[in-house]
Amino acid sequence: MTAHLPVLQVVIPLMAAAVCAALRPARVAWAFAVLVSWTVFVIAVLLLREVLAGGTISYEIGGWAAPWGIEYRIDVVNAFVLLIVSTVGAVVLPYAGDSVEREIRRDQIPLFYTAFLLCLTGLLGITITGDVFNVFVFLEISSLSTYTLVAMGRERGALTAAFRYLVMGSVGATFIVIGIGLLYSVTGTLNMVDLGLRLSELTATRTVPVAFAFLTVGISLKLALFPLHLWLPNAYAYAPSAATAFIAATATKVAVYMLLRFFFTVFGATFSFDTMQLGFVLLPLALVAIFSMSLVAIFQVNVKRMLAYSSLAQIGYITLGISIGTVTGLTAGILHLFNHAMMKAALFMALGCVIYRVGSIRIEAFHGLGKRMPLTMAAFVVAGLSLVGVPLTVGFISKWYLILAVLEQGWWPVAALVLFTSLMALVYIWRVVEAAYFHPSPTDEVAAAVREAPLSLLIPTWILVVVNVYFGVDATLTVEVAGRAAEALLGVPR
Amino acid sequence: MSPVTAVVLAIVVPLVGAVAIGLMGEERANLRETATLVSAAIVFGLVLTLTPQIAGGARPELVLGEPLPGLPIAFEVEPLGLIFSLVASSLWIVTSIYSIGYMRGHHEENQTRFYIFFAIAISAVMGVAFAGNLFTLFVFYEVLTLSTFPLVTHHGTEAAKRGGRVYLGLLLATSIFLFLPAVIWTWYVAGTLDFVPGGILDGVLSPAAATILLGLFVFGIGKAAVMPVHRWLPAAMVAPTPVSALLHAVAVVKAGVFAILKISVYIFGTTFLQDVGASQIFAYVAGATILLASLVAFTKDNLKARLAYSTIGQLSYIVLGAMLANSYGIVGGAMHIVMHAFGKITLFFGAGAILVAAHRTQVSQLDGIGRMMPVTMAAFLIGALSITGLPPTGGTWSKWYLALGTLEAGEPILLAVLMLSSLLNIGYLLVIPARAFFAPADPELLAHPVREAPMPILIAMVITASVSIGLFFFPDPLFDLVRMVVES
Amino acid sequence: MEFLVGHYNYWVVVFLMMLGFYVVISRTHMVKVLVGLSVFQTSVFIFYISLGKIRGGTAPILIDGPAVYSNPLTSVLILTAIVVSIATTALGLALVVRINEAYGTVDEEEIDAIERADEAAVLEAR
Amino acid sequence: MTEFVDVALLALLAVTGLALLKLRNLFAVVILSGIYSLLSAGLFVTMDAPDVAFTESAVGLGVSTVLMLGALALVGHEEKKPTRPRVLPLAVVILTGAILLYGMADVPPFGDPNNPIHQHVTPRYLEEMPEEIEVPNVVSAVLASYRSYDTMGETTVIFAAGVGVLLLLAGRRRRGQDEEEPGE
Repeated sequence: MTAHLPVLQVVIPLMAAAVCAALRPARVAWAFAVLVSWTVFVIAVLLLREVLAGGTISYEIGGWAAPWGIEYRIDVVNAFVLLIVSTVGAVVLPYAGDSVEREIRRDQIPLFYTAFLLCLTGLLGITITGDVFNVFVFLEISSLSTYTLVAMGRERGALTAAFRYLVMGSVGATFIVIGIGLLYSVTGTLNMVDLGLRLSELTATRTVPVAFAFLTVGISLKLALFPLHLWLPNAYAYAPSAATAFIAATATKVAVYMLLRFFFTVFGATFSFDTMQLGFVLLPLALVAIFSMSLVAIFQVNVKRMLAYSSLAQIGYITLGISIGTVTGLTAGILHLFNHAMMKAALFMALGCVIYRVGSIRIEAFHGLGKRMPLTMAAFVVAGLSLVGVPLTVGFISKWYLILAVLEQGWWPVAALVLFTSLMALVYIWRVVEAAYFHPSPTDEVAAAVREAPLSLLIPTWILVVVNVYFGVDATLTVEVAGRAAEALLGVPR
Repeated sequence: MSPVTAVVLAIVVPLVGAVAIGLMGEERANLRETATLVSAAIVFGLVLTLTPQIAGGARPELVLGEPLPGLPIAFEVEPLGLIFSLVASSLWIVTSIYSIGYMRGHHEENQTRFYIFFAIAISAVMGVAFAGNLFTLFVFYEVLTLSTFPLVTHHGTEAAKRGGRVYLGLLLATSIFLFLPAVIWTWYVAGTLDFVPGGILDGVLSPAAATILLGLFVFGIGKAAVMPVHRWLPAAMVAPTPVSALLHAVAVVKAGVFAILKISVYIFGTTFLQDVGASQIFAYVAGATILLASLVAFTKDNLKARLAYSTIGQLSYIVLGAMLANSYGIVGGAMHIVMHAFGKITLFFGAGAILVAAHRTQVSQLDGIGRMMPVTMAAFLIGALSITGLPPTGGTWSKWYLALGTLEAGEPILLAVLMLSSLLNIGYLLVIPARAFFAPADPELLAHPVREAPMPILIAMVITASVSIGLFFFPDPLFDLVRMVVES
Repeated sequence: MEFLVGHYNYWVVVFLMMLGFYVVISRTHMVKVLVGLSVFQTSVFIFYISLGKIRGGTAPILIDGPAVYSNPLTSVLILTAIVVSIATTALGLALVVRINEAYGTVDEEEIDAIERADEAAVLEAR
Repeated sequence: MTEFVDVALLALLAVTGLALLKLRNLFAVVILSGIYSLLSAGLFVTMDAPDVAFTESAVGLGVSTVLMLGALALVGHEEKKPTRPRVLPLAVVILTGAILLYGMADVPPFGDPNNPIHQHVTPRYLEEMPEEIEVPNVVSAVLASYRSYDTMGETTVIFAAGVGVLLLLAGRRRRGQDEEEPGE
């Protein structure tokens, strides 16, 4: 059984999605989805443990040997990303129960969870596979289900947001397919490790750099890397609360993972950074993203969209770490994958609590919530502080490593920018705090009826808040895993 | 009890106290206040048990956890930290007594929240005082900022919001933008952040780089309120008076100057600072702050605002002592932490007493009030004397050593600054009790005579004023402790 | 010449791809955008199948006797990709139908205008 | 002969594509996209990919066209003259195309049996297929064996799209009947 864990990681949610579509009533479908998400989480934990103890796992699907068949290949990097995705899934799905009932029509709920599980399946599939074409297939599973999830938002803006996401996402996927095709044309293989081997033996060809460019642009579209980010803010802002929390914490993370996998395993660090000068392309984009998106976030009146712009800035931090190309830089980037997933999921879940009770997430809707929904707002504040990067939260750990990596290069102005944008994060989080704690609640009856969110929403939210603090106080585990992942990618012997 | 246990308990007991306070709540106010006082007494007792051992040369160490590999949350008690923790824990008791009188006398809302965050702030102060490395100090420094924020904005009014915005914005901005990079830079060049007597930076930094790094620390530790990063302090005056007392005498500002002292002694090392001359320029910045703050204080009619600017000036005395980087300077600076704490808290208690009893906030309204509130004004006088540095109060000693420090450093200009500043102090501080006792009372006051503030407030003031006097006659235990810092 | 002829398929394929891509990013009618997407993707399929062709080869259906078979793997991949493409189109069209109901138009510019007006109205109400 | 058909079909595709870009009557556009699929299916046949040709004509010409026509019937079929300037899209496309052409230049020449893709991985399919699986059609065999996992994924993509369409369009039918809001 344990030998088949890699394939079960993906097949269980896949099969479960089909079953889920048939379950009635809504509560049963939900309970089933929760159960699945927990199973998936346990498998991810087991896989990470196995990888940490015993090294890379290779699993040949259907027993067909790579590179002829499809191989699942799990090293520290994707084991960690699997854990991130499944952790978020395992926390958001229990949360979804009540939140979704408020936001989705009852008869649609089983199918909503089906789409949710398919999204989970797709993300896990992208992460775990060692075959580039298989990446594309699972990318489309996750993408199509994500478009659906976004479109389920209550306002009509959700529909256009989903459509634009669909168009941009499909363009991105097509770019990826072109890139894969170009690589295939010069190597004859689709297996990542095999590709890496054959590409390193290949003499100079113009096809490989172009394939590199197409894959980078295609994945960057999925990643919403500036300036390819235009689809993201509305998609996050209009999607149902539970969907936003899940997608924001996982989808872009998996895209980052794809980027890492292609840069380091397929093309190799030398090619990516020395031949293609990746650092010089990514660094300015990352810096512009960090600064401009933080700035835009400050001026949003819709708090969900504000956090979406904040996510774009955070993606900038992650890319910044990657663009440095050193062990410390990569460690910082990978660490922030986890840390940002935890803080953003917590923040969006807190917003979901507000939507549940107040029905709006415009900044005015927060007036007086510090008193009316103290636990929700406390969760928002702690996760917000984590986003700012205050000590004893995970955000601080990320920032520490990022600055350390930047200083190793002697890039003082970049360090200053990172710190300055932390303060910008403080400003936009602060606006919400001020609205919640310093503005009296409106006096009408509707506002008077606002109470604390139910425990079914609060408990999952607070679990993530505690994770934010726990791994902020003791980051040895996450730093160790991120460090090993960085070393694995760079091929540094340990 | 082993010293290590005492250290842990000193940090944990306030937190337990905070929980207890929360459980009692508004309905059981007496029990709640008992919980506050009991926690405060226990913490003070714990720190007292540490005193003889530290004086005897013990340096209890303890590692709590390791957030980042190689960067533990670690504690190590040494004389400087012990002094700070003694000041903070003893004044917590006094401030608690005072708060009971003030908060009830003033019918404040949300008193439970007030006591909870007060206790958390004290816990953070203990963490700062006992920090065994710069990282730990930084972490608790930030916790202190965040935990005092709800205290500053206690009233929740528009003014409180504005003040809170400046308070949090400036303190977090300086700490994230300057202090944190300084910490990371130190870690990067030295490979450690431990507090080591003699410093860890000797030989790894060029003079120019050392000057820049020191600058990052001096301005990054915004709590020390060196100009131009002092704006948060007057802004925080919107808080209830006990909070002002806590901020200006005990916790926040002292955490700032304490950190600067600690960094000069244990990160840079005084020898290194002298060798490279990195600190001279900041000694002048501190000198400038002393004079400017005093001049601004003159212009303030609002009593609390005047005290706030006085604090800014007094803090720079301590920064100046640290930047002189000789033994007199360090001794003077360290002693001034204590002297200023007791002097200034007395003054704030006085300001609060006047507010509670007479509902007056402006200096110009106080003519003749001393005859109606003699205890308050007598205490105020003693506090003012100590701040000015006149006998028979403890402030005399610290100013004396600071003056010696400037001479040893060969900085006659800075000596002149100290002298001039003392004159200014007389002009804007001592004049208040003088007029309160001797000037003709204003007619409105005669029409509505006032009485002394509630008893807890008076008790608190008398205690702190007495300590100020006591420190003049018995400075030796303190002096011995401080000397260990410079001799190590 | 050899080079030009040997790559004729690829040159045209690039043109076709870019044609589809251009429709996607320049047109505002949502159905037309989806048509462009499908042209873009179909052109990529042609690229793959061109890669798999061997001159003088036959379809990879095994027969007795010696034969040169064209590459079966590209066909396998593209069969999958075609299905993915139609799935995307179907979902996109479903969205278009709903958008038409919600906004009364499927023109991106008109929808932008409506959304801006909505936003302005909300800000006005504050 | 095949070469001629190949060249001709590609040229026709280009013409169809241009017409499709220019036309603003969307019924015509959809029909043209069907023709585009048909032409590419023809091309697939000449390039020894009958399975793909079959699927493309069924899906691209059949299903896709029907779906698009159905959607057009609901949303209207006249494209407005866009007011948005098209300089940026054109620049993006030209840049992308130029890069792609640059890369295509080093793609191994068309039809050469010595190309890497014919040397690596696929030979095994062709050689060992008869022993491993007894299906003469190598494409179906690979689909069902070596890369069966992709095929399962492909089915799942269809399922995901189906779920999406169902959620979107089922919601539409009901909403017309009653305006009940969720969670009340």
